[in-house]
Amino acid sequence: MMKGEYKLKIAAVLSAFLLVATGALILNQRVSAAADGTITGSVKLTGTPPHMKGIDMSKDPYCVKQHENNPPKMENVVASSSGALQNVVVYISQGLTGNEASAVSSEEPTFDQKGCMYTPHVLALNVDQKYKVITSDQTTHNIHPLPAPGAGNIGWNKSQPPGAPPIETSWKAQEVAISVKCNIHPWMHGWFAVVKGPNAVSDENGSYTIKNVPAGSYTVTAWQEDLGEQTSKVSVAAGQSAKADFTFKSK
Amino acid sequence: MAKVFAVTLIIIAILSAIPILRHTWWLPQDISTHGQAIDEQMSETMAEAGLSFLASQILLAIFVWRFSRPRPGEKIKNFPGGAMGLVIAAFLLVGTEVLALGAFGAKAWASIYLTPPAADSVPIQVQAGQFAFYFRYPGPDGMFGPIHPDRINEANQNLFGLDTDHDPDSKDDIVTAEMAVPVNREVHLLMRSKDVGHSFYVPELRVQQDFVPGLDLSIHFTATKIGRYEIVCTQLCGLGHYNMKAYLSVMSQDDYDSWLKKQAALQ
Amino acid sequence: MATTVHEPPKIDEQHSPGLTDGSGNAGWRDLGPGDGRVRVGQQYSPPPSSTGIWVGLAAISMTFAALTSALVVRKGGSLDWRHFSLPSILYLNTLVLFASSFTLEVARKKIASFMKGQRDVTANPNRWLYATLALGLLFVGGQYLAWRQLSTQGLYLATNPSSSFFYVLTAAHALHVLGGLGGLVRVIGKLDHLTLRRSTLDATSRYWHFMDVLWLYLLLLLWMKL
Amino acid sequence: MHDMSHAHVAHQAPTSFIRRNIFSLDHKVIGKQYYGLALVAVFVGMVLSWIMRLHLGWGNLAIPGLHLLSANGAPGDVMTPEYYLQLMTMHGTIMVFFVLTTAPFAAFGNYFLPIQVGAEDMPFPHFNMMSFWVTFVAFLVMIASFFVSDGPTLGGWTQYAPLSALGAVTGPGQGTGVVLWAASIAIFCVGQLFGSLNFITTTLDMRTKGMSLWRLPLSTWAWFITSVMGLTAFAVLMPACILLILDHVAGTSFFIASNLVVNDQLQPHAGGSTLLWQHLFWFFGHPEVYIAIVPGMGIVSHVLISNMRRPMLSHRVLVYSMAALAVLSYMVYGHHMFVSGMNPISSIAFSFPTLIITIPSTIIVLIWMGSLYGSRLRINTASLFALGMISMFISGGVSGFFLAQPSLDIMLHATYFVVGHFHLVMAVAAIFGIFSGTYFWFPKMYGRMMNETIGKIHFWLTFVGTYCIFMPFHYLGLAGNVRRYQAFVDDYLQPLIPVHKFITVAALATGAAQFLFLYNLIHSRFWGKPAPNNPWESTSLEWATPSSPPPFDNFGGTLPTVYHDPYQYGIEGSTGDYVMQNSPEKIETVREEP
Repeated sequence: MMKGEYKLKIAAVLSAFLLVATGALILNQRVSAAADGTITGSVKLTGTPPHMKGIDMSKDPYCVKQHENNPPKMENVVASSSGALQNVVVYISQGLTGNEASAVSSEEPTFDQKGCMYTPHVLALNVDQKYKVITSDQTTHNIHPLPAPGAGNIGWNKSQPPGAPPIETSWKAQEVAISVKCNIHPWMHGWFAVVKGPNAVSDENGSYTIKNVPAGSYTVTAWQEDLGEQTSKVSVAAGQSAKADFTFKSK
Repeated sequence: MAKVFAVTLIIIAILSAIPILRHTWWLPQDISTHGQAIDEQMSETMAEAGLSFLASQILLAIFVWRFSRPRPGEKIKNFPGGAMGLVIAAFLLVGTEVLALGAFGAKAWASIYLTPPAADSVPIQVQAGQFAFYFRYPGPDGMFGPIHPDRINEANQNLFGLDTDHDPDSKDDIVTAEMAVPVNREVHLLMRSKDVGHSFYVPELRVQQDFVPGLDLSIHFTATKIGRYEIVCTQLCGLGHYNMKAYLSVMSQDDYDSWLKKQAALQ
Repeated sequence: MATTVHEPPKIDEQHSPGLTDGSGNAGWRDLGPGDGRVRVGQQYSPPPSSTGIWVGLAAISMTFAALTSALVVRKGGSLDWRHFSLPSILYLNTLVLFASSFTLEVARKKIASFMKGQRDVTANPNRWLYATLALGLLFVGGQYLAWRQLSTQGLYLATNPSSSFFYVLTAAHALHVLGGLGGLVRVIGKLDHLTLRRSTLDATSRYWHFMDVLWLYLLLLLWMKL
Repeated sequence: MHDMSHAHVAHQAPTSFIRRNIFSLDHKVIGKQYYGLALVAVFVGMVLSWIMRLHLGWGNLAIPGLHLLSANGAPGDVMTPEYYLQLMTMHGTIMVFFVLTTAPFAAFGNYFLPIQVGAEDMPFPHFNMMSFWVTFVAFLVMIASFFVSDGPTLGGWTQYAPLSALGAVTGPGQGTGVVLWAASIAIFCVGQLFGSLNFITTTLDMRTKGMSLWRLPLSTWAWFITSVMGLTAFAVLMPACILLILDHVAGTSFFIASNLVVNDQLQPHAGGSTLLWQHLFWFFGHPEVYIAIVPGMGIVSHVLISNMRRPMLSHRVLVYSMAALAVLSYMVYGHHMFVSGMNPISSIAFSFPTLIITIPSTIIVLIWMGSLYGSRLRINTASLFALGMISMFISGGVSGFFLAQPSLDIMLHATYFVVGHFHLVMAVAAIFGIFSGTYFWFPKMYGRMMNETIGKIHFWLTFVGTYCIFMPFHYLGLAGNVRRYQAFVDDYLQPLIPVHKFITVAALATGAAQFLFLYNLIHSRFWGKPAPNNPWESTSLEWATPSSPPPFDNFGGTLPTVYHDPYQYGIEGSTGDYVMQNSPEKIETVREEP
């Protein structure tokens, strides 16, 4: 008699466990299934691209040497002859639900100081996403991000001599975009775009791909440091890819 | 012990003097018209200071040597002439010495700072900021466009805050990161600071002048030797102070003109 | 940091006259049975407090001189200097401060005769000291009202160099006045316990009167420059 | 400054440990406390200079463990430019204020000035105690700035505005760091004002029977003159610091000009005067140089006389010369600003008094040397350091000829020539004065002799080492080596790096030698051989106290009576070749020729 009861208990526990496990599995399925959509597209510049001044780095001979055969130019507007616009941040500005918006990308991008320029020129990040500032130069740089006051981010100003370890940090609040400069090399200038949810930056062909977008309909915003913002509405079906192209007019 | 002190002191004095006499480390070559006055003043002063240095150190050594072991029964004796003698000596020797130095020095100083720039001097504006010098040439119209501090922006390289759309004078202004000057022509350098105190120092040019925020100063000089020299900042201005520099290129008139054309094209 | 501790010294009149006039250990000045020739000189040096207070006042004057020159330079070099008329209450405060000096002098007279042992002085000199104290506080309060007046005109510390200097100078002076009030409180306390020394009273009153002079100077300066 | 009647308090010997050793009113204890503070400060400052020197000699060399000092300042033990400047600023500030001002002036002055004038104590012991503890707080505030997020200020000990006034936008440490710096210095000024007040009053009013002004020892004269300088100089620096703080926290514009653009941001301030700070600072700054060196002169004269066994050639001329230095020091400060945009005419106007100030300095040196002549010099550690100080003062003095001339200042301003000059003439000379005073007075202060052998070794290493460090500075300056650079990226500075390596090695060695001194100090304090009352057979009153160290009231109940001028050496006295100031015996005195 006692024995039978015992068996029953075990069965109950086992089944309960199974139930929970499968449930978890199913849920898990749902989550991954939900965020496999993508938004792709290309960013174009119409009109004659603005003239980008050359940069005279003569104050630091090291920097000059790094650019002996590719004279440095400003990177405020980088457009190909065909009008493909680079360094445009594309992100979902409306339509994300709470926990989708608060999801933080796990990858840790690097922001490199190379040839006394910033690569990439624009770095898109999630709020609280870790990123590394490294230097490939043999001259000392100071990294000086200047978030807008009141936006919730605190600015900092640290030097990175050759051989110094990477600076690993993150931003507390959404801000498009935080300007970053080097005072020792005043021409060095870049951006941190701190956004919520999936995002992308257009490449040299002007194309971008936002991955891991959950199904739903969104407002997507494209931001360019000089030309401002463009938005468009897209709806993404689960696992499908939606398209959103942007066109900026040259001033 | 006293003997050791005396000997050490004399050795130190002589060793200190040698690099000076041999000019092991000395002022760099002079490429300016006004520099000679400074260099002569420097040698004058070095001679007088050096002599007083050696004389007094060696005298100190000798006295220590001699009077640390008084002969038995030797009484205290006073320095011949006593205190008054020394005071008078100090007034006569040092007094005349420093007054002479002061007078000549003042003359050299005046010849640099109290003379107006020549009418045909080349106007160049230099702006110091953390941590670089930038230079501005007025262009063909010979006029500097007005500066709008609110428009100053390194991000889009509007370093002087010019408004080329509305200020006609600004249109042809040439902004450069390197300073070129024609050889043997007087340059009238208009100095302004963008943020904090800086200084404009070219050892070869015998020029050093601080930038004072809120105060527009100007200096003038003539470079006499073609070449490339360094302009460095000597007023502590922040973490990049050590690397705040620019190059001064002294060129022949022709090279200078073509250089200006090249720079104008890059604007 | 150890030090040897000894019996408190037996002060013998032959060697230390200092304590006779109740002003602490004052020394001789230039009076010596020196080698052969006796130097002529003042019998005793004054109590240190009377020298000390002058030294202190010199330092205070130096501080305000520095602020003055700062004001002059700052005004000379700037185009942004905005003139404004002084809060009228300042003139009232001036009278209050002078009144306090007057009451303090009365107090000194009374205390002097009181110390001389003329016990027939019935009136407790304290009340005059309290009057001084009250007037002093009144003055500081008045200064505070003056600041309020300015701020209602929209003139704050950082509004304009002229207002900056007004606040800095008046605040510095007010602080020194508060110091003087502290001194008065001490004097009153000592008088109550009959441990008051003339020198203390004199030093305090010198300081207090100096505050008047200083204030008059500041008023003139501000009136001319602002 | 309102209550001046604490004197009586000092004469009851306190019984509790706290009152005796910590919050003591005894000028002797306060003097020792000042000395301890200076000792801590000087070793902090020295370590800072080592780190700087290492960095200057070997560029981006990782200094193991440096990141422990500051994670931001030295990531991966590699020093950042801002951290170098921060260390430099703190080195300058700590050395000038907390060593060169406290040790020779406040420490020895507090201990020996009242004894030398024959007083039981200072007239205002409470102010005296406050003076130390206020200074101590100032030191803590200064050190605290090491521990704020972006470290101490990097603006240099001169804190030129507007770099110092604009706030954090101009770089790390320029926010909280500067505020702490200015606060600390303002507090320090208060402390020194209290001290000067006491010194002046003691000298004027507390002199004992027969102690006329001309019977004061030269050390007392030096401290007196210094305290007069301090009273005026610190009273000017304090308001300046307060205005600086207001520019930071209250948004005023005393020192900040209009239309300044930092990091592409137009600053809200308007109309301030950059030169105003420089004028206020240097009006304090130049007297401060003499505040640092004049006590050294007094101490060295005092030590030297007792070891030369003869009075100075002229007591009075020496006093007049020191006074002349004090007066002139207020007229010359502009020579720090020759190329800072001041009117060129005033540069010339400032140049002449600057040159003229060399005359009293020369007279002082000549009197020292003239007195050496025909003396019976005793060589011991104290006198060796005194002689060393004379040598240093000469070496540093002659370079003043150059810097006094605006036309040469064009070349030498802000170069290592200046650094060499003021280190020799002010820093090292003053430090040698401190050493000399320590070896001379330690027996009286602690009742034990210091170890002469270690002392002499310490002297030789320090003397030679110091010249190895600071002479090359002048050469670097002539070659145009700019000061306050954390690295030498300029082509014309590259060849000079070997010289910097040499200096660094010398600095480390000389610094290491100072631990001999520290050892000697501590060892002798506890195990040194007991000191007699008057080990150096000296004449002044500190050696007339009934014991070493002197009793609580200095003279054991009865104040001494003074019968002689301070330095009666080289005469036939009952005690030998000297007669104490307080000994009544009649002698053929060595007196000034009128």
